[in-house]
Amino acid sequence: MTRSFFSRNGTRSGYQKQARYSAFDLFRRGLSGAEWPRAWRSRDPKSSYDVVVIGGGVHGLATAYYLAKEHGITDVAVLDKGYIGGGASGRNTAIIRSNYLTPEGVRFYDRSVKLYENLSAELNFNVMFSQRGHLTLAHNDGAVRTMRWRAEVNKLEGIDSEVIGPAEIKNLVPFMDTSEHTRYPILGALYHPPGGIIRHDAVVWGYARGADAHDVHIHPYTEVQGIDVENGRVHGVRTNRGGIATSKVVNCTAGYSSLISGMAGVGMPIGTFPLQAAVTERVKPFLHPVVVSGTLHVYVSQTDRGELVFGASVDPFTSYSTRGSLEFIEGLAGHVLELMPSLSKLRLLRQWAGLCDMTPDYSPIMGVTPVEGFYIDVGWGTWGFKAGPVSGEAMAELVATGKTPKIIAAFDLARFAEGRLVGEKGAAAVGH
Amino acid sequence: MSARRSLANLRIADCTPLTKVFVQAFEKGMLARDLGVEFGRAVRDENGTLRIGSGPGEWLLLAPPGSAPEVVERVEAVRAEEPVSVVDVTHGRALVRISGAKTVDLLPKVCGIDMSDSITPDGAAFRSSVAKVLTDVVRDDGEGTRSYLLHCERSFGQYLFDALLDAGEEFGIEIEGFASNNSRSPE
Amino acid sequence: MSRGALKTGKSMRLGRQPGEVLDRSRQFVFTWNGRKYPAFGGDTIISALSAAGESVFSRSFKYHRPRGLLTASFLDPGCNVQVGDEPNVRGAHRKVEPHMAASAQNAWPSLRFDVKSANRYLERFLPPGFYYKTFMEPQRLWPLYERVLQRFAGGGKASPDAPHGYYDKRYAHPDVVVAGGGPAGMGAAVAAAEAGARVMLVEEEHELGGHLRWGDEEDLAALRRLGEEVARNSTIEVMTDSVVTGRYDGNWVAVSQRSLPRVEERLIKARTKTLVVAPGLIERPYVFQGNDAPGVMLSTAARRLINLYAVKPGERAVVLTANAEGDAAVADLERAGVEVARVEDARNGGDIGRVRGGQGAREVECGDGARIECDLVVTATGWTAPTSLLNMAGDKPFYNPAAARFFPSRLPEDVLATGGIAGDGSLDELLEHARATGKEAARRARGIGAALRAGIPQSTDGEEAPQDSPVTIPDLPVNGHLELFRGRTHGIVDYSEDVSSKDLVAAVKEGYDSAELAKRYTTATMGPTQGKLETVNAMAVIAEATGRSMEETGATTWRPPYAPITLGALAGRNFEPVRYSPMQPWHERQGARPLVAGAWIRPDHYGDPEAEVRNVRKNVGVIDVTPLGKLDLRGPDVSELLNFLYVNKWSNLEVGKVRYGVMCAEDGVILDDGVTGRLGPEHYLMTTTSSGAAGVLEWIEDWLQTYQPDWRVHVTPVTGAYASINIAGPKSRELLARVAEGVDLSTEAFPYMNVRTGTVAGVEGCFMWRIGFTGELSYEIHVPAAYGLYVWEALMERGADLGVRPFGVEAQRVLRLEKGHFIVGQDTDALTQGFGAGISWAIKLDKEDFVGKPELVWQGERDGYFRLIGLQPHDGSVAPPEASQIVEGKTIVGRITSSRFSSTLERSICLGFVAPHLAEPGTTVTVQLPNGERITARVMEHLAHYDPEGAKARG
Amino acid sequence: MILLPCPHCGPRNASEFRYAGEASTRPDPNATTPEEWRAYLYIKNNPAGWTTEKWFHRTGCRRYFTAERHTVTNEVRETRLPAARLESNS
Repeated sequence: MTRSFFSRNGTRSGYQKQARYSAFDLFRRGLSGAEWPRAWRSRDPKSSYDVVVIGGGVHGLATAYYLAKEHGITDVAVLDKGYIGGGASGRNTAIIRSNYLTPEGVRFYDRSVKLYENLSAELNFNVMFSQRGHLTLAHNDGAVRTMRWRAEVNKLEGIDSEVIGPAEIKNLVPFMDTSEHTRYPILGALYHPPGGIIRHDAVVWGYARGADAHDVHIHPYTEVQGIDVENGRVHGVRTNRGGIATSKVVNCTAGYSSLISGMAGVGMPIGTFPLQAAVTERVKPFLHPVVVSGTLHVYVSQTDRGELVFGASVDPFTSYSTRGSLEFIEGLAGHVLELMPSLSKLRLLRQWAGLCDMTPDYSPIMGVTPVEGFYIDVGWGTWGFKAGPVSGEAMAELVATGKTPKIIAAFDLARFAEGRLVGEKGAAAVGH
Repeated sequence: MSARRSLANLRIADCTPLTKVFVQAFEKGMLARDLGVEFGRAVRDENGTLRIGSGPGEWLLLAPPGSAPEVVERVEAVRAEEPVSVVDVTHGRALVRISGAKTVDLLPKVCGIDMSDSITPDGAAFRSSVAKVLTDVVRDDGEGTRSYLLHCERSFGQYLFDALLDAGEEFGIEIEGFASNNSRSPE
Repeated sequence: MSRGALKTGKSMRLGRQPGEVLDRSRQFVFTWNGRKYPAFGGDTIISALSAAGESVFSRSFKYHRPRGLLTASFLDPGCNVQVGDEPNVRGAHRKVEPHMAASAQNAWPSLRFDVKSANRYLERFLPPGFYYKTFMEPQRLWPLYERVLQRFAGGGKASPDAPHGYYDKRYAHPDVVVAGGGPAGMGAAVAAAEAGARVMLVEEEHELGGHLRWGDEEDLAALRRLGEEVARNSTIEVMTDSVVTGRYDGNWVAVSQRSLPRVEERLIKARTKTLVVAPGLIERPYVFQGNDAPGVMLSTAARRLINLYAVKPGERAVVLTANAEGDAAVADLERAGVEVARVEDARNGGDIGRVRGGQGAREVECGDGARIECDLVVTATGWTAPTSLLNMAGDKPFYNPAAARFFPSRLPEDVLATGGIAGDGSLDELLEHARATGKEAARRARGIGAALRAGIPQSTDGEEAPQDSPVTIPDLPVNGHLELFRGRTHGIVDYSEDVSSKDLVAAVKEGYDSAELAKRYTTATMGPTQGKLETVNAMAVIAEATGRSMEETGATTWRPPYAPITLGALAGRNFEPVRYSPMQPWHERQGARPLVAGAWIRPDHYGDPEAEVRNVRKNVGVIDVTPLGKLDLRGPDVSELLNFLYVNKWSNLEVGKVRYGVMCAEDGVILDDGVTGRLGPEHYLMTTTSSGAAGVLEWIEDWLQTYQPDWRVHVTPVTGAYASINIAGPKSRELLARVAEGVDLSTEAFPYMNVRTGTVAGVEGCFMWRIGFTGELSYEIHVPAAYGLYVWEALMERGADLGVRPFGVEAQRVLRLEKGHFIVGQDTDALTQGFGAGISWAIKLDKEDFVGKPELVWQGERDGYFRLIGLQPHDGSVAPPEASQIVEGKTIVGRITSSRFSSTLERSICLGFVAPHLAEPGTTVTVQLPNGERITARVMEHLAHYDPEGAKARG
Repeated sequence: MILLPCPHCGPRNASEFRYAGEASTRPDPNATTPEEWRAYLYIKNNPAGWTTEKWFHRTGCRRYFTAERHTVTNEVRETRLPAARLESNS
């Protein structure tokens, strides 16, 4: 069922009739000069909500959207200390894929890909999901083995993934140096055709608009400064815009998740690391698939506008700084030129950093905590954006029903104390 | 003094055959007092051995080729109270000397340490990354010519030598043959 | 079409100008879109084209409108051109060279006629973010829409054949870096140098001087004086056509240096003690309808054209001026013979309504409605302070409405600002400020330098931290300036992104009402100039649309780099260390196929790995195992250390014996394995895996330095000190006996798992270990490295009649698999704890303490873990590829970790990792092959497929 | 790139060092519960502010030391040797 919230036009209280986006509407308004209405409303926070979601990125907004749309819980506030989508959601390199190593990982991210495939129609907002294929290069036989491992698990889970050789790689990416005598010869790659890139801001805005249509309140520039917990239960949050009473708080933050959890007294197996990214100037499209090299710590894709978007592994030490570093772009450029030596005259235009909450097993932490009413959807490392829709869907179900959905059961917080780590680490040097 | 010595502003020589002995003891123990050189400095002793304070509680002794047994013996003869280990690493390390005025232009291409006289004067020793290889560097000027000894794990030696040649190309680097006395060690 | 002929149009070249940068003695031709054009030495691509009467240099990103010259500088958004295989060359900055082949970007089929310019008639239907509102359905058509959108991607073309030139990097440790070589930068540099500092003076343009260069006689005279002062100071390193691209944590300053003789571009990484930011000011465009038509340019652009390049910018001009620069432009234009049809003085209410003209300005509608025909419109409406480097230093510049620009607010100790970015004033006032700033920068640099040196053991103690008091830096006056951002019509705000003020207003109304959201939604400031031309106007329009003030709207974060820098310069020489064993020349002579194993280059095989395996089983083979990690351990507490590091017991190892050990991390996961031998009472040699060597060394040092500092152990890494050779096969004893001296090799005297020291092929001090990874009788010898090649060749020569052959890593993989030895990281993974790897015999939980003990205790109690087992496919001709999954129906219950066809056993053999219920010997498991086919395999009793009792190795 | 003041070598580029994590205390392996041990393995303070951590000077003196660093500004206010090391190596 697509176009969900429009087909239920007016059936829910508080539903806002929104202007529908379409080519026809663009034409009509173009002719008449009529203005477009606000995509989501601006309002003052109420003194209480049924559910408070902390974090106005893709995870928080999707959680609120599915709470309202799938479970009819519309008395929801989404709080963000800055503008919406200004954290990790707006700083990632927007790669979508589901070719993970563990069956639980594959199933989870595959659900996300499926939701993404339908998201433009669902939200009536073009998120520009471009399934141009995703290549993970292997430069040694250990890496080839891991790629095959991923491919085999993927296939058993019904995911399109295959190990391909240098000739096929060259075919997909003519700029790639696939000759044998390079410092890091390319021995093969995991090719994952459904993977691709997306317009990350559009996903945030689409969910915000969708949530607003169901009367969810979105409060940017509203910083949570404390969480009230008594007798092991959540009672409310304190913000720079006043206190909000609530019995359910969902921590959907990235970068600050252990600080927010700390406000509720919940310790986290998380270290926060900057993840840096950069773009080049525009050049005419020449690179179709997303290219990732774990050995060289680099991933690269080309946007429809023509910029190359680069990322790497997280910084080597924890930090809450989002300032870019020179050593990152130096290493990055060196490695990009190892792969595509003809790009040395291309110029780097801009660099930035986002914050990643790394967990010991490179898997998220989702579900309940020892504090009743305090839910977490955190520890997303460098994979958070890919998981936005499925996380929102699953967290909404958990908050609404009180039962942990099977699809996220493996990612519970208790696994660390119980020694049940998720095996995703085997595949990850760079896991984008 | 080799008659073939070039007058180029930048020269490189493979000095791997020199004896290299690695010593560990307490940083401020008896042996340290006997060796008489602190971390970060290098001095030449009466036997022609270059004593390098290569790390806290670590020393590297460079001596003419084939003299490892004597060098080891001399250190072991010191009756230190603390545990001392003396390991002949002659075979385990590569050693390169670069000399000439242009070394100050070459080294900053491969090493992040300040090569100015106030930070690394003649006789300074430090360990850092050179062309991304862990390297002991000793400034060991001779007769008014700037000169550096670079000492790294043997298996990286060829790579380091090539990297230095590449970096020195624009300054007209010349390769010198190894002469056992070009380490300035007295005969 | 006169492709071959020199372009002969109306020449706009003026006579010699006093400040011109042209070398008129050097005249040559280059090509533009395939046609030949004349140029003088010193011309930029665009100045030469302008001199030849061209005025359109590119097409805009979205609407494909013709674009001409706007700033005549590096920033000029309409002047990015393709030069050969180099895209996005700044045509108004790059000097033209003989035979250069330049062409226009983003225009098809030609610059003059571009079919995509039809887009501009669709403008009203393509509001900002229009693509978010359409193409949603059906989803399957999106790839098609996307391909259409991609056609509009801007920029030049990358070429897969472009060569990678000599790009380079270097470190620098100056006292003071001055970013900007205008008068203020020059003054600051001179003052700093005179105060004893080593200075780097970095200027983006090809010459020092900033705005003095295109000024009047007085300016030029001042410039000459400043130039002489700079030249007099040998401690100033002047870099032109260079730019400070970033200031990072710790005053780590990146400088991109161009126009070098032997290097394409060089990145300088300067750890400067102080940074003086003196970038001057950037003239701001004015927003009105038609403000992007060719022929509309900034006053600085007109002045640069005339005074630097001797090019007449047009024939008939209208000038909108709000400041002295505009007034000077009027004078310059008149002097250059341009008819100034009208001067609109904004200070007296003058304004421009709109400019009409398709391929170029034709007519201006002035503020009072008067229409004036002209081909040149010059605006001088104010300045943008390029505070980028200050932002990067953590400053949040504040907006001063009286001056209509941003100023620094609070700078860190190690960053100073001077010149236009700090205030206005006469040249003398500016220089006074600059000199005081330079002197203060030098003073602070001394203090910072002394503090840094204090911690460095090598440094000379000479210089003390200075006690002198801070230099008083006079305040610069701030001139009032009108807040002129947008006129009464809408126009282009971001030239490179084709974003208009109307677009920004529409975005705000749709709810994208913070500066960041509006920018992200419209992509304003995201283009090649990164906001240096556009930011302030964009803020002003957003402020206007939201009803907020400029201060409330705030400045956005300018991110590095300040100016684009090539990937080549960032990469530099790309140091990637590689390691070779002493036997590498021999391997290369024998045509060994190289295998890249971490930093090591090793022989994978010498042509026929299967034959290499057979020869080890039948005769004797030798393999170069130099990359094995080797640590020399000495001291009275080594056995205590080993007991702690390994899961097994070490206290009872006798001198002359070796033992295999496994290390687990604190989480019980297998970390590394290897053999360690006791060479003397307090002397051990530890071997590690080659990939684990560096990590294990650091791990041991961690325990020794921070956890058990009382243990008296000295560790010396000796991996490269020994060439390591494994001699394996039934004839290995015979071979070794021919070269070894002073060692009784009989089994009784030198049994399995023992070590002896002796002479091999005349080389003293070799260690011989009787161990083996292959399962055959074998000896691992460690030879002082310089003799490695000699000993290897001796073995080959002396063993020729025994059938000795080298074998490579591939044969070793097969041999060890036959023997059932696991490889850490291949047969185990990041979660495999000790018991799962089948080494329960080694784990001694009764030891008082060892790394990872609690986890192993709990794993032993739990007993539900996956296990490593030996496997043989029922069909021995099928070797399932490694990583094939073991399945029950659709459920994964294990995987193949190692698999090969064994020519020894003439069947396929595997190691696998399976769920506990499948680990029982004799169990049949199902393996799914990558092609989807399923086969069955039998779980074996032992990991070893070959000689499980170990009789051969012990024999 | 930040400068880390190595207590032995003086200030050096951070790229010469390996970050070895927050300073932690190893529980008695014979008297620990799974929860305590795994808290030692996995739980981090991860503050946005001053933190005490361990670094290894990999391409320098090859010594471990303790540093106090501000995780927002990356400012380092103190580095010191592990206390026990100082005593035993005097």
